[in-house]
Amino acid sequence: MPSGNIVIGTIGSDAHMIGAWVLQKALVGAGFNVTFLGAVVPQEEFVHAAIETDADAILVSSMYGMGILDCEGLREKCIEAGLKDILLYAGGNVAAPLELDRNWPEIEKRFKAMGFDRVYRNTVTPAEVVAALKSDLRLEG
Amino acid sequence: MPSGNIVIGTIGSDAHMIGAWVLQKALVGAGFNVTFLGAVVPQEEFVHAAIETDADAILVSSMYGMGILDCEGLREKCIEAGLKDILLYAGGNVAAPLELDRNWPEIEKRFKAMGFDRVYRNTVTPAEVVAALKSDLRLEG
Amino acid sequence: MVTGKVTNTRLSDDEFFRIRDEEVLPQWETGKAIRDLDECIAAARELSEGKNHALRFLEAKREGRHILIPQFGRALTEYMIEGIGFVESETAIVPDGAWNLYSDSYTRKQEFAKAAAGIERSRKEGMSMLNGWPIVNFGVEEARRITRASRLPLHFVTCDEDARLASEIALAAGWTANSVTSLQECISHSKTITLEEEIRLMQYDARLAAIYAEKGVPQCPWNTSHLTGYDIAGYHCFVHVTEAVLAAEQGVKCQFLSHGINMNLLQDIAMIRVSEKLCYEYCQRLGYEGVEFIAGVFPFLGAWPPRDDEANAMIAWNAVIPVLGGFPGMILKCQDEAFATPTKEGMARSVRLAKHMLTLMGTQRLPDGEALRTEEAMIELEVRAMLDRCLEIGDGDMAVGLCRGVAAGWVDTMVTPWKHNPGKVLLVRDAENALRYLESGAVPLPAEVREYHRAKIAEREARERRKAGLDMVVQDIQAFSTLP
Amino acid sequence: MVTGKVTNTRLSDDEFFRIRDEEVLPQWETGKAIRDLDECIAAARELSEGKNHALRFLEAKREGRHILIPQFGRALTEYMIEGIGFVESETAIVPDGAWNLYSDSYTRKQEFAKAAAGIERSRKEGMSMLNGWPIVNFGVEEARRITRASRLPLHFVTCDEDARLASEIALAAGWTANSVTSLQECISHSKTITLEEEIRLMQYDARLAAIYAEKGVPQCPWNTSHLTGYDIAGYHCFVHVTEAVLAAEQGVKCQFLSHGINMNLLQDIAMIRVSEKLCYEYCQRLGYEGVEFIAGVFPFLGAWPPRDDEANAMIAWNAVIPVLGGFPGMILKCQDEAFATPTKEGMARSVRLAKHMLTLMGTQRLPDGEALRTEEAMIELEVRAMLDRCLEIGDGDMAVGLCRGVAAGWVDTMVTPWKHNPGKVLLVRDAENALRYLESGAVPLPAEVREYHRAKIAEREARERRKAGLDMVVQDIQAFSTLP
Ligand code: B12
Ligand code: B12
Repeated sequence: MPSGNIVIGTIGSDAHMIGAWVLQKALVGAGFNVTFLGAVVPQEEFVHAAIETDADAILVSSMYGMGILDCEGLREKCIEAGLKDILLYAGGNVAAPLELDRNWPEIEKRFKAMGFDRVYRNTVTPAEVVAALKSDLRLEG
Repeated sequence: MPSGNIVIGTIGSDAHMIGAWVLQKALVGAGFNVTFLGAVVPQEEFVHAAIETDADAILVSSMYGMGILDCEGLREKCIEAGLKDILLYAGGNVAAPLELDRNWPEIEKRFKAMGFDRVYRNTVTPAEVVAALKSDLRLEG
Repeated sequence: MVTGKVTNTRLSDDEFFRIRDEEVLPQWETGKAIRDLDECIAAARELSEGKNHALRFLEAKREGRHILIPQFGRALTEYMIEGIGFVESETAIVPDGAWNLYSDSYTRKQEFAKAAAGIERSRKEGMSMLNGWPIVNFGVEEARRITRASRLPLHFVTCDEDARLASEIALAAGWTANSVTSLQECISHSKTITLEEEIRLMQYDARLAAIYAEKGVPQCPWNTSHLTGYDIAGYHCFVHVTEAVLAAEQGVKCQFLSHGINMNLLQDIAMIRVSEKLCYEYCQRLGYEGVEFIAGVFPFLGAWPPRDDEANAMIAWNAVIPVLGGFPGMILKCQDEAFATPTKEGMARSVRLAKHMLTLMGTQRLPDGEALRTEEAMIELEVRAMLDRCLEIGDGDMAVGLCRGVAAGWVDTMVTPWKHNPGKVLLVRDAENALRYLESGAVPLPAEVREYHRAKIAEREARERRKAGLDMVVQDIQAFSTLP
Repeated sequence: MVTGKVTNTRLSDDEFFRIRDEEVLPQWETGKAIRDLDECIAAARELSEGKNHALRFLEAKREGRHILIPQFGRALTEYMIEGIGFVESETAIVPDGAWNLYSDSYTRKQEFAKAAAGIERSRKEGMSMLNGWPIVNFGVEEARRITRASRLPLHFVTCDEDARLASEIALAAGWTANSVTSLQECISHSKTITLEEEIRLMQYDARLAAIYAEKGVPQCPWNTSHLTGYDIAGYHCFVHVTEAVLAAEQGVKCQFLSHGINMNLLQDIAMIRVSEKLCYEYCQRLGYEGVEFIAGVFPFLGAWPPRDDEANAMIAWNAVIPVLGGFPGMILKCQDEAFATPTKEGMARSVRLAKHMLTLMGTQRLPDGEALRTEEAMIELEVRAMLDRCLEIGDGDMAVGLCRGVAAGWVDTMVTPWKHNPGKVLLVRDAENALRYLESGAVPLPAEVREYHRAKIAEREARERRKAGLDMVVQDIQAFSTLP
């Protein structure tokens, strides 16, 4: 049974927190229990919060363009901590150079390879994120 | 010996006269004798003015996009009137659709085929036109 | 020479229908299909349902909203339908938009045989070889296809001299705005026609619009001052007011004032305010009650820069002025302006840019203040002087006065192909880019106004340490199209 | 908890050099190369010849011109040189331009090892995997290569908390503007650092700039209020004035005020005028003579639209405000803003667009008037209340007062990652898109100001027929980035 508990924050040295803040409001509005970690969140803190709250999913925001560097190894840390099956989403402006941002299939490939379940551009709407979570967690719409 | 006499005007039903007016000022400034016919000038009027003034060149402005249609037959009329070798320049916005304007080699080809010596886009400067005239007429710079 | 035969008098039904049958409909074979005016009006009522220019604009004015007005014109109906559909689906222009649809220049000069050849040629070449849609050659049924293809009110851009048959076809197709112009057309597009004859032709267009409106299809013809693109603010206003009065006499109750602007925020806003105010005032004074005016901004009609980035700046600045001025109508040019008639892609991009300006600017307005009031006062003095002189020498008849004013040489502007224009006026920009009289010829400028213009030019001369003269005039003509 | 140990006092040379040797230079191995400060200053003098930020901006201010400031930052020096060269040759930015060059966020947080990995990774991937240029890892000689590659003054964008080593390298390379910030950095980029510590770090940067200037290399550090992108006008001004005073105490004589704007013409212009005025006034009042301020506009720091056309509108509107306000500095974002760090092509396009806005607008200014004066008066009342309270509870010491103000909860703004921010403030836009306090927490707003904000919000509520609340706040955050 999914708990409906979600951990959300902005990873690495990234200080952008408005997107995650907006998302958090939308998720709460949709009935999830959200632990909001703010910005500049190390991988360890995500994992720790997920354990503490028995979370179904970790939503990693990365806005400042170094998301690929910051997200590497997170799935491994989750596995080590016994969160093998936890959902991992990433979203935001994950790539610093435009050439990579324009090459979205490549970004998807890389995040999948890192063990993320989904990765979103910053044009995603909170409603789409809610829908994806509900579907992945088999919660009714 | 070239006379340095130039006829200039806007051809066809075309009412744009500012470009030709500006050009006329530049040509006068450069020492040419200019007969300025204004706008909405039929082919016949160009030929007639060229004969009257013993002109070296006819400068046809066409701004409104139908220059190809309006210029067809002008060289033939010149030849009939005994102005076989008169220089013919065209310039302005000669093509109504952007696809043709972007395909400048095609426009050049068509104007050459119509018997024009040169054709210019509207980004040409009056100085460039003066230089071309002087060179074609072998007047010193 | 002014014959005095053309006066500001409403066409009687008899005259109107005589002209219609003898002069207008026979111009081209497509005139036949619209012989029955009542039938046309009935069809127009249905076709324009939900997309009436007058109703849409009056509502926008009441509610302080802006209407975006892209332009389009290609040789073939298919291209028209495709382009209109593209812009309406690729942008958020519906419902707060309208179309400015123009015909080619052969049609504008009644050279329908040439237009026919252009249609053929376009088919053969597989692209538009005409600079607009030949409405007369295609006729009313094709025009109705266009009406049906759009969800917006349609305006038919006037012809150069004689727009009557084209107007008839457009209105019969459910387009709800033709043009009521006179001096505008002479200055912009004509070479030899007399102003009297132009006024006579225009009176027909105006009366036609009024008849449609009287019979239940509200019309909002355009009263424009696009002119040469290089005309002083006062001249723009003067043209609008004279045309407003002439159209009002024919019974036109709603007019869209499409102002060509000069790109100076303050002067343009002042110009449009004065123009709108005096349109109301002179109509009222001359006994035309209940005429409504809707102010609009036509993007700079002088030379545009030949690169997207600079054109984007033009589009944006052209949007700032109507928003800060609070004027409902925002006509749009696009990035293609310097090169060729607008593509559908270009118009869509321009609509998006302008629409986002609306989002950003919301209901921000230029606040009132001393500087704006001075500029308005100066323009108003100039325009009143001209209008009153018109009425005086026309013995109260605006049409007669206007014709006499041109003949006498004091109604004057710069660089036009029209040979009856006196051509003694020269304009330059001042230190703030506002347009000023360098030479005012015989224009009856009040001394105060003349002094004001002179002082403003002196400011620029001081700043640039050079004298204003013909060189500066020519440079200014290309001021916004020259790339650095 | 405020320790009171950090006060607004100039660092003595002893302290400065102690910190330099013990704390700053050892941060990374590239610190070694700049050990001899006099040598660095001598080199900077030569390298910055003809492209000094302070001199260029003071001249522009005097002459009423605008300086365009594009931004750029990529992982490798080659990319930097290529990008700078591209923009300088493809546009007319020389000579009236300057560069805003930023480092990556690892560098900004002293994570130099991560930055080193990012450099490697970028080389391997053949593209920039860092969001800026890691100035500390590359060191002074590489920075000098960049100086030589540009014909414009260079500004080094601050680091998140500790910019000291990066500043040292930038100034030693002949870049002539670092940053003098404090609350700005906490609000924008920090999570846990205390304001006292941030002020302590900043004092070093300010003193460093002052030393360069005192030794003949004029400096114009940036005093910025970029903040979260969603902050009220008064808070922007307050940040500027506090930072102005703190930097002045360290001997900084010329400051560039980079104002984050909210996109309301009147409010932004009012904000910047009040900010500049109070920077002068409080510096004077507190005994700092002869400090010069140059006002600049930083483009909207909230969410941008993810499409070129709408981004073009943003760029244009961001240019309108400094021109109409008469502010010399025009920082630029570009069409890439919503997606990724600016490409060189994007920056060039943006420069061209902005440059053409300058051509079009010339010296047009927003005329003075009632509405502008009211807005200014309201902002001024708010900011004075805060500044005076600061000085009061700091016993005349702005640093102490500022720290106590934050701790006491009345220095406050919205949505920041900084955990010491009280976070009781909520902002919404009014009917004209100006930002207003929906909740003002403990901010010491004069009653009049509070009432004004409330009335303005009520106007919007009436117009939209709905109550302002958290939903509206969240919507407003995305107001300019949502495509229709
Ligand atoms: C506001 C802003 C700031 C503010 C941040 C305030 C704060 N503390 O939060 C300030 C001014 C301080 C700032 C600073 C910087 N910024 Co900034 N910033 C922006 C800006 C303009 C808007 C971001 C924003 O608030 N959007 C509004 C929110 C509501 O939307 P959002 O963040 O996109 O989030 C939505 C979606 O992305 C999605 N989403 C977000 N996270 C997640 C996660 C998951 C799992 C899912 C499913 C969805 C999702 O849902 C959210 C809600 O709808 C963007 C550009 C833009 N997008 O317009 C640049 C931008 C993000 N910043 C950028 C950069 C580089 C910086 C700086 C390094 C400075 C610089 N060089 O310019 C510093 C960062 C310092 C640091 N240590 O992080 C770059 C990043 C480039 C890149 N990705 O390659 C951007 C894209 C600008 C640019 N083009 O250069 N910035
Ligand atoms: C001003 C203007 C007008 C004014 C004209 C005033 C007048 N009577 O002269 C007004 C507003 C009246 C007008 C009307 C129309 N216009 Co107009 N107009 C322009 C505009 C904005 C500027 C032209 C201008 O004055 N430039 C300044 C002068 C100094 O430059 P220039 O004309 O380019 O001339 C220089 C060069 O081209 C060159 N040159 C010119 N002729 C020649 C000849 C030779 C031999 C050589 C060597 C060089 C040369 O040297 C000149 C001096 O440097 C252009 C768009 C633009 N370019 O920005 C559209 C434009 C020319 N107009 C256009 C159109 C279609 C029209 C109309 C049909 C209305 C409409 N549908 O919009 C009517 C025409 C009616 C008619 N019968 O002709 C189109 C033409 C499209 C095309 N070519 O496919 C343009 C390009 C706008 C557009 N993109 O739709 N227009």
